[in-house]
Amino acid sequence: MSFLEIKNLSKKIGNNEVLKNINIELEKGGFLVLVGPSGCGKSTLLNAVAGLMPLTSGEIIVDGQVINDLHPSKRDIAMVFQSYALYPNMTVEENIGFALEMRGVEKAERAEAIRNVAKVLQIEHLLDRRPSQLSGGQRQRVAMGRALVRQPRVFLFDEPLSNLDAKLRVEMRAEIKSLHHNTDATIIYVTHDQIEAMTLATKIVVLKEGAIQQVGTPAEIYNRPANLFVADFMGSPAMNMLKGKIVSTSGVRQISIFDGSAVVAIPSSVTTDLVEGREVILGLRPEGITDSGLVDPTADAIARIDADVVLVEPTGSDTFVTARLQGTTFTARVRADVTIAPKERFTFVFNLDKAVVFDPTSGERLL
Amino acid sequence: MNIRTFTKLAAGAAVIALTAGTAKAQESVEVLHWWTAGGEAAALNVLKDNLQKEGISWQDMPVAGGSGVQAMTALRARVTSGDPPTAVQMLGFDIKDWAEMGVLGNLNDLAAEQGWDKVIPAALQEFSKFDGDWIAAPVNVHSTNWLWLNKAALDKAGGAEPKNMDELFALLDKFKEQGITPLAHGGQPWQDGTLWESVVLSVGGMDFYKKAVIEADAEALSSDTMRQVFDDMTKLRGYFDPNFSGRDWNLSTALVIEGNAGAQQMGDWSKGEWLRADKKPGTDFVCMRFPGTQGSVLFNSDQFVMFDVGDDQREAQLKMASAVEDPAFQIAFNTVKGSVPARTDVPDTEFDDCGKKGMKDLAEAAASGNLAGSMAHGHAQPSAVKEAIFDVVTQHLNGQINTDQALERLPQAIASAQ
Amino acid sequence: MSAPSDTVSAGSARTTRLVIYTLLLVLAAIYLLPLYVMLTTSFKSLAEIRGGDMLALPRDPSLDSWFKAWGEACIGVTCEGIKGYFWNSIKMVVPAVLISTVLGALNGYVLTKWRFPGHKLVFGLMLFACFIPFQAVLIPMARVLGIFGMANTTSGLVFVHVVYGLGFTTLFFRNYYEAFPDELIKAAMMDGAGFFKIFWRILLPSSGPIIVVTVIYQFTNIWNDFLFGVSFSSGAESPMTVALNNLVSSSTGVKEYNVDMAAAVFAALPTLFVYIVAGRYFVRGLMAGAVKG
Amino acid sequence: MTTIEPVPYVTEQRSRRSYKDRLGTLLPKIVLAPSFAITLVFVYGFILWTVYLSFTRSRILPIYELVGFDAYYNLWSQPSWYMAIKNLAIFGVLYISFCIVIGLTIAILMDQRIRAEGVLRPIFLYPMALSFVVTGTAWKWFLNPGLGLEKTMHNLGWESFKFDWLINTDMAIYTIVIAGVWQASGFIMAMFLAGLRGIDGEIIKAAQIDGAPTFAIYRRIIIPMLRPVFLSAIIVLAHMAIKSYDLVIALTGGGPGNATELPSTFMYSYTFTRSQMAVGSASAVMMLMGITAIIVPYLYSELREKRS
Repeated sequence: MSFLEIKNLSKKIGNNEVLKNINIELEKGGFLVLVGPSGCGKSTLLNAVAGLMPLTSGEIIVDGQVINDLHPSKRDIAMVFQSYALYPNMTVEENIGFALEMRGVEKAERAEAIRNVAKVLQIEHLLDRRPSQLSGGQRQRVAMGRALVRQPRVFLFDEPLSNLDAKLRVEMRAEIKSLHHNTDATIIYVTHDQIEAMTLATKIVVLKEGAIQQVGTPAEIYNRPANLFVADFMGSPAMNMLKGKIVSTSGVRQISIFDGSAVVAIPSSVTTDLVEGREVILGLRPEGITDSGLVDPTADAIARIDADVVLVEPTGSDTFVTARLQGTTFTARVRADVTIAPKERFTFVFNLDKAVVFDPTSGERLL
Repeated sequence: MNIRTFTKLAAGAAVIALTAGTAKAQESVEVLHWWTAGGEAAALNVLKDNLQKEGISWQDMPVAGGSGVQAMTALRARVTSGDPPTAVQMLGFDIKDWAEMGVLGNLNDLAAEQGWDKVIPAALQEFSKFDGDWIAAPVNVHSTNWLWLNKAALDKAGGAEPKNMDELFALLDKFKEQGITPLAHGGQPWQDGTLWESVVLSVGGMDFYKKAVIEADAEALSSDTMRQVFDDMTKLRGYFDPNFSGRDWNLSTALVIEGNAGAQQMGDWSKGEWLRADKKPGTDFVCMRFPGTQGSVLFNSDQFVMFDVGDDQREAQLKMASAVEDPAFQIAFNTVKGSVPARTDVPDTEFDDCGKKGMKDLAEAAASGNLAGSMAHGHAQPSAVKEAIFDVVTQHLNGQINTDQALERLPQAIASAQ
Repeated sequence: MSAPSDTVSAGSARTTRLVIYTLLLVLAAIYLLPLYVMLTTSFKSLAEIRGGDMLALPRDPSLDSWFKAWGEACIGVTCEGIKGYFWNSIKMVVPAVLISTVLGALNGYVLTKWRFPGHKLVFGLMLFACFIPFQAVLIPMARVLGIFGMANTTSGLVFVHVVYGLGFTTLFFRNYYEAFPDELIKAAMMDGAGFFKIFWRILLPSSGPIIVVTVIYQFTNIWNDFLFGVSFSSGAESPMTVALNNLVSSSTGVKEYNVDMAAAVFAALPTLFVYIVAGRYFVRGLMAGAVKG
Repeated sequence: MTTIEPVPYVTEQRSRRSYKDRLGTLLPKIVLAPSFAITLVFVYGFILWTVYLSFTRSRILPIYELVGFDAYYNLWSQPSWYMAIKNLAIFGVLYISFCIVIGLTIAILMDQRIRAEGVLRPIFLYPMALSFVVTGTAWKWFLNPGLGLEKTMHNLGWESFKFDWLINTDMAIYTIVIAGVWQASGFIMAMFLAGLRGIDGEIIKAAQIDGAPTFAIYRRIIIPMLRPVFLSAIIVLAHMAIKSYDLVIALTGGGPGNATELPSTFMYSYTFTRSQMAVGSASAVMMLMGITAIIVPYLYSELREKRS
């Protein structure tokens, strides 16, 4: 049985159903990331687990115990807030020790626990400062320290890195990952940043308008998105969505794209029988469209298509190219040293092994 | 603020709040009054000292301002809360109003024992008794139709006391020529009203006063006589100094005392201020009936109205009432205050010339039927009507309405207030 | 906000500064005039007041009228100055300010951080209380005080001031706490702090600016109140303003302007002190939420 | 940030929940209850009481026998009530506009990185600290033509100077305005100053880069951004204008004549000195209706706005 279980959870605010029949399971030591656009209900779900918001129906079970009716402080769950929510009037030491103090832990014991946590987070030299005297990254560490010191059954993180600058964010991300690794803590983590989701999670839940779109490992979510929404949301730049139509060329069914300018093989991810004339959407991530020098030699199905270059965006390691063909634009990822300039005609290689196919009306991926 | 000190302060504050205001002596009287001007307060001190000799402590509750305006508010609050003061200084119709509310004490036993019925004039008893019961102890009888003149200025102007309105205007003109303010007046509604009632009495005589003011006869109120009254008021306005507006009466008196003004129309309490300035009647100042009103007296009587207090305070209350009617006190008080005793059996030997004249005038007026209550001091009409008259008089005197409008409005205002 | 600095030439900038300072100084002088008149008059002799110029400095400054106002001036039949009434006011103001501030803080806390259906209505109703004309409540209040046995006592007066101060204190704290992050409350709740612990340990220590504003506001209003003072207290227990009114009217034939003014300055000292010392925090506190914008 | 309202204790009633938890749920309401109850009784209860009295014939003390609209007929037949309303209109409009203009002007001047701000600010603020019971004597003296400003100017040699508004029935209401503005404009200045300090400096910088002169920056950008402060200031001033009482009593006592009567002084005098408590109550009801008409729409929009 799972360590953390959310069963048929629903939440209504007024007539508005903000969470619709949520079911999630997480093993002990798992790292669950809730991801989705703002307003999708991910923070609400986190607050519900924390006990900061009453449920309309459903159950939350931790380690076999139903915790629905427990006060937040009695759930043995710690939370790191987006704004860190450090008590401005207390020193770092007092901030970290506050929860222990509220539980009536002896002063000496408290000091010991605080010191241990501070050591782990390398904030020992900051213990006497107040939050206003700390940098963003330091505050973040203190907020984590406040959660860690309690040694809770479950950690909740509410977009903890969103207030940090890009470099620090990457650093802290790595730190959270190693912390998870070292402590084997069970974590639920909310973010709208899909890179965080990909790097940190053992399990990702994608939410949209209060409903779960897909649950899976980062690889599953990335490579086999359940629908157009997930496919579009995860990954940056976003997956290319090309309108296509099933055609039959000498008895072999293929997909014609770019208004018939190109015809490619049906990806191997699809096993359904696709009848001729059916409209589909072919999804292919930018790394599936490359220059000819970057073609995966193991690929089974590739297609070479010429298109007009519109925009070139070097990132240093690679170059993203936006190109247009028959009024449809797509993004490709080519080697950094390829010479390519706007307005040129360039030959792109489409790796159809990485492609997925969606039904345009339901948006579901075709299996 | 530090949290700990905050707690301590809050706790301390709560203690202060709980312990404050519980001190109250056993034998004591609490007296609400507005005699805060120098001469008045000095007179009241006589009563305070007398009571203290009997072991009764005096809790003073002075509420100054506007002839008792604030005092009446405070009184309402006290009576409504069920904790009235022992005695309250009050005038005329206010006493009746309060008596009707059934909140006053009863002094019948004391009055019978001391024979108040015989020694207190009937005109006063009208207010001191309600439904035949004694409810108040009259302190004095004031009269309002007086004119106070600076002797030096008067001598300079010929020395003749004016006998009627025309002579008054002539005298005021002479004062003007001397370069002093002819008529010192304080522009407050009750002072305007005091002046007006004297003019009514002077122009129309006692019968007209009774008809117009006491009976509020609509015809009399808009008659030609009344027109004359308002015209004369306008004329008098021309003799004021520019700073009269809102000035307290005693400050106007001071102007006359110092010779900066020639005359003041004011009640006899004005004398207290002269005496405190060590001025002598006849040599430094002249007290005379307002021109044209000799023989008539408009009176008002300060009374200590006794409220219905608990038995524990009852004895002290009776002692106070008794002390008020003590002839020795009546003399001591009234010689300082400028009024005449409320008892008719008090000899006038201790009084100065003005006091003697006041006592004589009062006795004569009472005998001839020329004694009437002062409107401006609540002895002619209830306060609602009184204030309505003030409204018209004061707006007219300040030029907000003309005589025609005043004559039109006066009966209307009185009717709507009745 | 930093004021836009003029980017024009140095000479014209200097002229602008000159105009600004001149304007401010002239305005300041006008504002100070009444206080100046009160102060200078209190140091003058009566003769000098009568003969001299209202705006002139005292020729021969003397503290006599100050001593007289404090300890000798006559109010009614007693001539002990205003010192007793000064303490009456203190005894009334301190508890009234503290109680109303504490209640206002708690109300603001509940109305922003522990919301319940209808909290806006409750707040709206409490806020409207700020606008009721106090003359209208004198009589029923007197009755209620009488029933509670608090008529004519300092505690009664404290009660009245707390009742009619609540709307303001609640408004101040409510607006301030509205901007206080909810996440801090959530964090404290998860840390195991209860209702009062959160208030005491988290909110209150951060409420400095608004406490200053509230205390200043309540202190000045209650100290300066005349209407309740004259209606619900009496004689020797009256607050300062009532005594001052009596003193000013307790004139003998000659109005002792200098004593009146000295007494008025005494009555003004505590509030002046509070404003001058805490004025800076007042604007800061207004910024922090008492005023929106 | 998400705008989730914290609802700390689970609200559904379940039998499992302990007594302590239930107490915890109720605690905030218990804390608020006394204040709310006090408000209901001492504000709304008393308002109802006043309304009731206005339908009686109460004179010196309350009489609880209903007689209908007599007091209202009486009230609206009093010339001085019309005077009071007219005066309130004059006073209110001038008082509010002058306070705002002067307060805003001083606030803008004070916001020019003034060196002596710490000294100047209390000077503008202090009038708010003083009641007119305290400053009334000085004001009366100052405005009195024979003693105050007029005399001083004459002494200084300006013989033709005339300042007799205090005793002039047409002008007396303006002296009330002067003193009222003197008292309240500093407070309004503080509100505007707080508002100015709260404006994001980058917006100003942007405007400067766009080449706007200082005056235009204030007129086009800063002052429009102070809109909420204007609204608060108007509400604060409007209610102070309606409640103004000490001011009039200290300066003119409603006179000369009834030239400075305001509804608040009218109500006080009818209730307490003229023993026409019913009429006084009727005027109080009128005042309350006036205040309600101003405040309630404001409160409504204020509290509505926050939801979105």
